[in-house]
Amino acid sequence: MDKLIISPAPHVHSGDSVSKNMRGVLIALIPAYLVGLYFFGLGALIVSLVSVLSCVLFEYLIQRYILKGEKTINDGSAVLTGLLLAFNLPSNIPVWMVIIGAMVAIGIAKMSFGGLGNNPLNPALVGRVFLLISFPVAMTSWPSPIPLNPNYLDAVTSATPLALMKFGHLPNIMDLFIGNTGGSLGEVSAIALLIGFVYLLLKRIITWHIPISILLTVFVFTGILHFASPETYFATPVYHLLSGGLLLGAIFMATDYATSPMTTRGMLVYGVGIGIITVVIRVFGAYPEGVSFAILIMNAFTPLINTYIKPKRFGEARK
Amino acid sequence: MNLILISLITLVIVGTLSAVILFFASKKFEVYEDPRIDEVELALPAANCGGCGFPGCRGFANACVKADLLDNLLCPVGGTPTMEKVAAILGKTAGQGDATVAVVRCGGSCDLRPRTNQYDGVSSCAIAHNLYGGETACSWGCLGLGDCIVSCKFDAIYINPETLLPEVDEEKCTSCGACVKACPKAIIELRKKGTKSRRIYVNCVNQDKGAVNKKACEAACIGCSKCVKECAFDAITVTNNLAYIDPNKCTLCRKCVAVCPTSAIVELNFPPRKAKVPTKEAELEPAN
Amino acid sequence: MNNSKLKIILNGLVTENPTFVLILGMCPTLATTSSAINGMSMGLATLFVLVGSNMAIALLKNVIPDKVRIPAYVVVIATFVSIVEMTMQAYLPALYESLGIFIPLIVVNCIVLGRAEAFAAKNTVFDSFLDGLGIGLGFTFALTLLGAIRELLGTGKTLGMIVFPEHYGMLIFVLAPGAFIALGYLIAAFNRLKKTN
Amino acid sequence: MTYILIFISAVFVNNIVLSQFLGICPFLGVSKRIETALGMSGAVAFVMTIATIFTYIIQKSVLDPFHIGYLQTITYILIIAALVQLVEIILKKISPALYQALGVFLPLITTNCTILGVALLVIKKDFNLLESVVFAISTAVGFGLALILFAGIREQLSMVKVPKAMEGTPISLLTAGLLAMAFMGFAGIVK
Amino acid sequence: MRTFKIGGVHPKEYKFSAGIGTKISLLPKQAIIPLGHYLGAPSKAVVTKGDLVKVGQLLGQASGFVSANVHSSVSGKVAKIDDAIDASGYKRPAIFIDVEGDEWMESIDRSSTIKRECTMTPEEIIKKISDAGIVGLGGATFPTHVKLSPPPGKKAEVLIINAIECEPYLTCDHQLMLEKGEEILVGVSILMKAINVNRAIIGIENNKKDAIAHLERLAKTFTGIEVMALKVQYPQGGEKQLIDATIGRQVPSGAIPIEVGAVVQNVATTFAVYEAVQKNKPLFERIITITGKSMAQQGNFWVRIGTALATVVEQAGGMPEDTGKIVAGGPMMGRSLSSLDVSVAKGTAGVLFIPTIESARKKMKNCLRCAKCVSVCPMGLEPYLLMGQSENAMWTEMERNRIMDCIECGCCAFTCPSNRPLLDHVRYGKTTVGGIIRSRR
Amino acid sequence: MKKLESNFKNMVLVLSSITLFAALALGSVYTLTKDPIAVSKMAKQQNAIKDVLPPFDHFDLKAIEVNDGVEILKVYKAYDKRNVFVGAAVESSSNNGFSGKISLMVGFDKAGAIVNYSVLEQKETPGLGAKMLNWFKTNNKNQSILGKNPATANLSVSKDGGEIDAITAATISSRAFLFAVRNAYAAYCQNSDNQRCDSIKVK
Ligand SMILES: Cc1cc2nc3c(=O)[nH]c(=O)nc-3n(C[C@H](O)[C@H](O)[C@H](O)COP(=O)(O)O)c2cc1C
Ligand SMILES: Cc1cc2nc3c(=O)[nH]c(=O)nc-3n(C[C@H](O)[C@H](O)[C@H](O)COP(=O)(O)O)c2cc1C
Ligand SMILES: Cc1cc2nc3c(=O)[nH]c(=O)nc-3n(C[C@H](O)[C@H](O)[C@H](O)COP(=O)(O)O)c2cc1C
Ligand SMILES: Cc1cc2nc3c(=O)[nH]c(=O)nc-3n(C[C@H](O)[C@H](O)[C@H](O)CO)c2cc1C
Ligand code: SF4
Ligand code: SF4
Ligand code: SF4
Ligand code: SF4
Ligand code: FES
Repeated sequence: MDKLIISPAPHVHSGDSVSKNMRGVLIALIPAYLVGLYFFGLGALIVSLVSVLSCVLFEYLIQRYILKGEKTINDGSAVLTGLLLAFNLPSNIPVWMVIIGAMVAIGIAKMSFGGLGNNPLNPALVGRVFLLISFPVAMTSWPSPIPLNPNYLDAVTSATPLALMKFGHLPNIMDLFIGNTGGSLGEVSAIALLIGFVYLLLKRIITWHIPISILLTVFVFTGILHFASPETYFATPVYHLLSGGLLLGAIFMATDYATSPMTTRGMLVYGVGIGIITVVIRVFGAYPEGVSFAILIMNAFTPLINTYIKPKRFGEARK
Repeated sequence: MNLILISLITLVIVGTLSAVILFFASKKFEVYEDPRIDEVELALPAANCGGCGFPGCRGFANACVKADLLDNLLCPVGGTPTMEKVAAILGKTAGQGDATVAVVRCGGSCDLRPRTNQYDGVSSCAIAHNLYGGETACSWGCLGLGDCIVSCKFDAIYINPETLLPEVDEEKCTSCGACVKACPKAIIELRKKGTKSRRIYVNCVNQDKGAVNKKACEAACIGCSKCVKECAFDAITVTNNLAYIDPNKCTLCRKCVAVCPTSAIVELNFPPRKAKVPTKEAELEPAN
Repeated sequence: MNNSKLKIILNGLVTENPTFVLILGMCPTLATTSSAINGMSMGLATLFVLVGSNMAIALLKNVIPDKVRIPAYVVVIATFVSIVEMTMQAYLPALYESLGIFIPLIVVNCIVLGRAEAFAAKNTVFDSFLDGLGIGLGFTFALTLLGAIRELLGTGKTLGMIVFPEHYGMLIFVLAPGAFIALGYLIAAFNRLKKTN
Repeated sequence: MTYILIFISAVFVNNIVLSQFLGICPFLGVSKRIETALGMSGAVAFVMTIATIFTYIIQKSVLDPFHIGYLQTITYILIIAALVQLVEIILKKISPALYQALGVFLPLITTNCTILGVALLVIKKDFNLLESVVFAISTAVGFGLALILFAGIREQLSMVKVPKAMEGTPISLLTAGLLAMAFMGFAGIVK
Repeated sequence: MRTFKIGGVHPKEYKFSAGIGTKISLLPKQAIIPLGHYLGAPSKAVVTKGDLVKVGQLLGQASGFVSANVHSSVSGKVAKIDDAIDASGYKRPAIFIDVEGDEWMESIDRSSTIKRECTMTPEEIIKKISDAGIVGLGGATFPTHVKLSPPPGKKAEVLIINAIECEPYLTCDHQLMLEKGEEILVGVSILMKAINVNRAIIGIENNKKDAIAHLERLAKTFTGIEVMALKVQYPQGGEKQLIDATIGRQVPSGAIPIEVGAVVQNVATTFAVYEAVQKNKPLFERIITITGKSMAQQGNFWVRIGTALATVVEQAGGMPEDTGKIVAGGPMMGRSLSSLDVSVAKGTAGVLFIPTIESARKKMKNCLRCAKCVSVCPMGLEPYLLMGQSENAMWTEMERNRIMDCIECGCCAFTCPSNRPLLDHVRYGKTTVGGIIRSRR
Repeated sequence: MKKLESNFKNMVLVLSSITLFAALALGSVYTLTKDPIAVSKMAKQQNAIKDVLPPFDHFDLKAIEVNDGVEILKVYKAYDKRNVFVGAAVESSSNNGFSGKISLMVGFDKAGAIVNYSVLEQKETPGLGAKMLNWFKTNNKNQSILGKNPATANLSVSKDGGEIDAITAATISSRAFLFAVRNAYAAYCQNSDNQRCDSIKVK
């Protein structure tokens, strides 16, 4: 028998692990992925594969040859970042841009800070916004949804619901619900994303606080705008909720552990902040979509939220 | 020409006016401050760049005057020369009196002190000490988790991979005492450096009874008092089963070293003995 | 030239490179490096001010009472800056436009005042000249390099050479975020190089 | 409305640090702790407002009428330097508490490009006095916002291990870059 | 069903030894009875080497306000008074007794009849408890008589009996309730009298349905005693959590339960009180659980204090082959042992053998800031932050972040998906900050 | 040499003499550079005008100012040797660029067709809006405005029903640019000898 092991308590562990959580999120993304594959066909497949593979590869190379640290590639977070990055890209974007996005997400936003958990900003979104600013043309022309589309680069492009809304055309709500609309490859189907949300809640990977506070804020804010002046802001709150990357962002990206607040009260503040900034950018800004920026900006606020908003302490409530 | 005149007048007025106002304001609103702050500030580059982490050169000067040690303070613009000047102004140079150096008083290397269990907590002496006596049956000795190594800012202390015990690099050690504070077992002592850096000390801190600690560690001081009898200068005392050599009384005659049955007394930096059997410690030490 | 004089120059170029080591004067470094040529011009303008003010201050160091030395230095520096400003406006109007507000801001560039205090106030005129030259060259080198890199990544061409077609350029590098990111990695690389040497 | 637009523009859209590249040195230097960042922002706001008023008045009442605009740089910097010192001297006497909170940052401010930068910008932008004041205050708020956000991130980063080569300035610059990128989302809100 | 309001986890229960009747452990050859094996000042020996002692005879006299008497658990001759290695590997003074026969003090009532009436005054009861050397058997081993004497100006309103046993594996309290239900209820009524309250709540987690039913039935014959079933949630047994769960009041930071009018006692303590007051029997034996996944004969044993753990474990089939770690107490809060040559103390509730494959901790990763530790902390702390601050020696910040509130329940480290040793660092920080606070006074 | 002591007299003296020298130096440099600066400022303006005009002999240095209610446009009329009107350069601007003001010099021939334009001031994003410097001169798609006459061609972006293709992903800048061009044309019309102009509505 080996020597007895001595360690401080506790001597048991819940068995929860990083990779379990990451796997859970990946599973929750499956419905949305399938919808993306269906409506955007070959392009969606190529973009997502390239994104995931290059994220994993970059993490491996950086870990192995630059940081020379422990292998972290097995925890699944790079796969997740890759997939979420792909979800935020149009499916007709050239492969080399996807690779740059992955390099930025993993190399700049994550590994430069020391890897998983240390990054102050959401890697996938950093990758996406980097691409958006660098290649505005490619990043803002989306292919039309054509079931199992075999065309990749020369797909027919169409406007996204948000772009349409700016010009006063309202898309069909049902289409938004199932995802039969233009947009980034993982953001189109509201129902698929909501299924993922329910799964995440059931598995206790995330709590409701962040997504719900974002969605509620957007609903209320756009509601006020709409009813105050329906001619200028003709999109009803429901359109705002269902269109663009709002659901994807609120459910999967704003909830990223490393970059969201640590307390429930903090999460609510964070969610409200994201909601407000999203609407401001969508309605008044130059970009048609504001969720990515809003999440990144609130990511930057997260340390402050953590410093000033503390959990409810035991014994605080009553004397 | 006219233009030059106007500019001349404007500038001189602005310049002189601000100088005069400032002069009188500084007289009127004078507040006492440690004059050394001014002195230090003068020695600084006045770049007010904030690179030092303090708000401006004066903030940095203030911090220098207040600090006990200048070790953590560095002006990135002026570099070491500036810091030396600051140190000169403040008279803050280390170490007066007898030069001392850190010694690690534990000889329980892995072959002499068998392990009885395996520690699986955070790699920190302080935390392990908080939990229990340690991986061996000696609850006094070095835990080997290296809090002292982390605490040393001069890389002067390192774990010897063979003994798994810390060793001090005399050249680098500044005798700052950080490791002494860091060690939860109070194993490290700052001892007089001694002539030619020669030192004799008891390499153990175990206060258990001899019978008990002999089982735990072959190198332990068992409190047998043989050395006390051998010492002609009354330099050795035994309290709580542990011998201690008073560095001020010890004349470095080396007699005690030979009589110790467990080789718990160590001599450092002596020339090799002539005929007699070399002690274990002598092998460990590089011959001067 | 003897060794110690060379050392003064090298000091500014490498050991105490204002951008990579001292991390001073970040504003112009970031703001004016959207192209190599802009970066270099800014560097040269600063170089001129540095050399001028360093020499002037070395000359005047003994007649300036301690308590007014900072205002005095500032006036000297501001004079040189204004001279650069006017000269540029007269003979290089296009460049003057593109560097904009950052020319007058050389006055508050910490490097200039820092060198005046740390070096010129204690050394001979000639040494101060060399120091100004070294630091100025170090600054110019850093700015040119940063400008070249940003221009290359952002537009595919640098210093007039076309390296790759423009549509592969990452626009972000000629914008604000790219400046920070590029400089960050440049300093990291410099640190790493210095350590391995 | 103009004032609100000036405010939004200066704080978010054209943030002085993140998109105008002014005041980077204190942004990198005085952002290790949130508390210090708060003090610094306060001091900057105070000095920036006063300095802008003074330089504005000098510009309009002396430099412009006498056509000696070329003395702009030198007069401005003199005024700012003197002003900062004056504020420091007076503050130290009148309100030691405030001095403790803000005063220690004052010397740092003299060589901070934001003050001179804003003084020059308001002239360049042809603002009137009130607009200039609003602009100065908003710019300071923008500076404070960036500084405090950044300090928060740095406090958080100080507790984790970042790669050796990235420690210190590189990681700060990188963070600032990503922050600037996020702030680009506000582009176009105000023309 | 009620429970406490902040945080908490639910580890797998593994209560293998539940329902297994208690056995009486063999006497040891030599009993080693530590003089200070509870919270507070160690007692002073009143016997000397060579003395003959009987079971129940006083060995150590309490020395100070927070201190307790120590009695002999065996009869025989005092072999020596010397240092003995305790569970932490450090040496503590103890009395070594060579066991001869099993001769009890005559004053002890050894009959099994249940005595319900108690005519003593509160002061007499507390004196009796103090004489009997009773300390809290719930784990903290705080001298019970001190707890029963509220500081002036404070008045107890309710007695809460802690029958939670929320630690996985352990079943001794459960078994005690099944076997000694009535005695416990008598103990409760004695304690109620001692602190002059007319209401008592016995808090039991809902995974011990038989005990709940049993005590509920018996409680009908007593006045003012209520049995309350609580939702299963660790660390409900922590007294602050238990008070929150039962009466909905939260003890403020830094305060003791009496602040909200509650006094909490463990069931085993209550049983000891019964025996001391009604049977004149000092505290020298207790139930402990011997358990583990590969244990041959799980069980609950009545063990005399001072018996080496090895002796008890022998009777349960010996240490399993694949043992990697031995824990005294439960897996969440227990202490790991380097050998079984330690004697049972008043606070030892069980011995748990953990198989080698489950013994070593998993490799720690970066904190991924998942906030799970924050959400499970029953005290509303931020363990990830406290750990970071402990690593960086930020003691002032830690104090501001309420490190001293930590009850060391281990929920944080249990939950962390990155396997971070949160509690190790938090505990170290707590010790250091505690030292700083004390030195300030 | 020892440093001068910091007493009141010295301090004021030194500071004033340094400022004195500074003022002298600056004053002289200013006098030296005054004319070159003026010349280069003029040259910029005139070059812009020259660049955009059709072949001409001379033009009015003094502009005709046209106030359209929002801003003031400047019209520089050009003539041939015989002093016959050949066209005009109009300085016009729009505040609706992506990052603020865009100002242009647009040249028209005597029929009102655009000869050339040059951008005097813009702060648009490099790589996007900033492409306007050449975009509307290049004949790739329907993007060149050279030779087009605003009277007959609808000079607005195709998204708004016009016939000019906007700069890719910079519709806002393109709109502002074309707006300024149309305004310039309106100002031109008010001051040209070309009668057909008036029939066109602008804006
Ligand atoms: C230093 C100290 C003093 C205490 N004083 C009292 C007291 O005066 N009255 C009381 O009822 N309990 C007192 N306690 C007991 C605690 O409230 C608590 O019951 C004991 O620490 C065991 O709690 P635990 O097992 O939940 O940790 C004291 C505890 C400590 C550590
Ligand atoms: C995390 C934690 C868990 C605890 N669990 C229990 C428990 O399950 N049963 C119990 O009786 N005491 C438990 N305690 C001890 C109680 O807090 C408290 O000390 C005890 O109920 C007081 O009664 P006593 O003095 O009779 O032991 C626990 C303490 C802590 C800190
Ligand atoms: C960093 C950045 C810079 C931009 N610069 C410009 C610009 O210079 N001009 C412009 O019209 N739009 C600019 N845009 C705005 C968007 O590209 C906007 O969506 C576009 O003008 C309208 O879309 P469209 O031209 O594809 O119809 C910029 C956007 C971003 C994110
Ligand atoms: C609920 C959840 C959401 C996540 N969201 C993202 C995300 O939006 N972007 C991303 O790059 N990684 C995401 N990750 C993966 C991982 O946390 C991320 O790579 C870390 O931020 C890297 O430090 C997510 C992980 C979880 C558990
Ligand atoms: S910490 Fe100080 S005393 Fe200890 S070894 Fe290092 S330099 Fe010597
Ligand atoms: S000497 Fe002390 S601090 Fe150093 S490793 Fe040993 S126990 Fe730890
Ligand atoms: S051990 Fe302390 S910090 Fe951790 S969960 Fe329990 S009370 Fe909270
Ligand atoms: S549970 Fe672990 S990984 Fe999650 S926040 Fe806490 S320490 Fe970090
Ligand atoms: S260069 Fe701008 S603050 Fe230093």
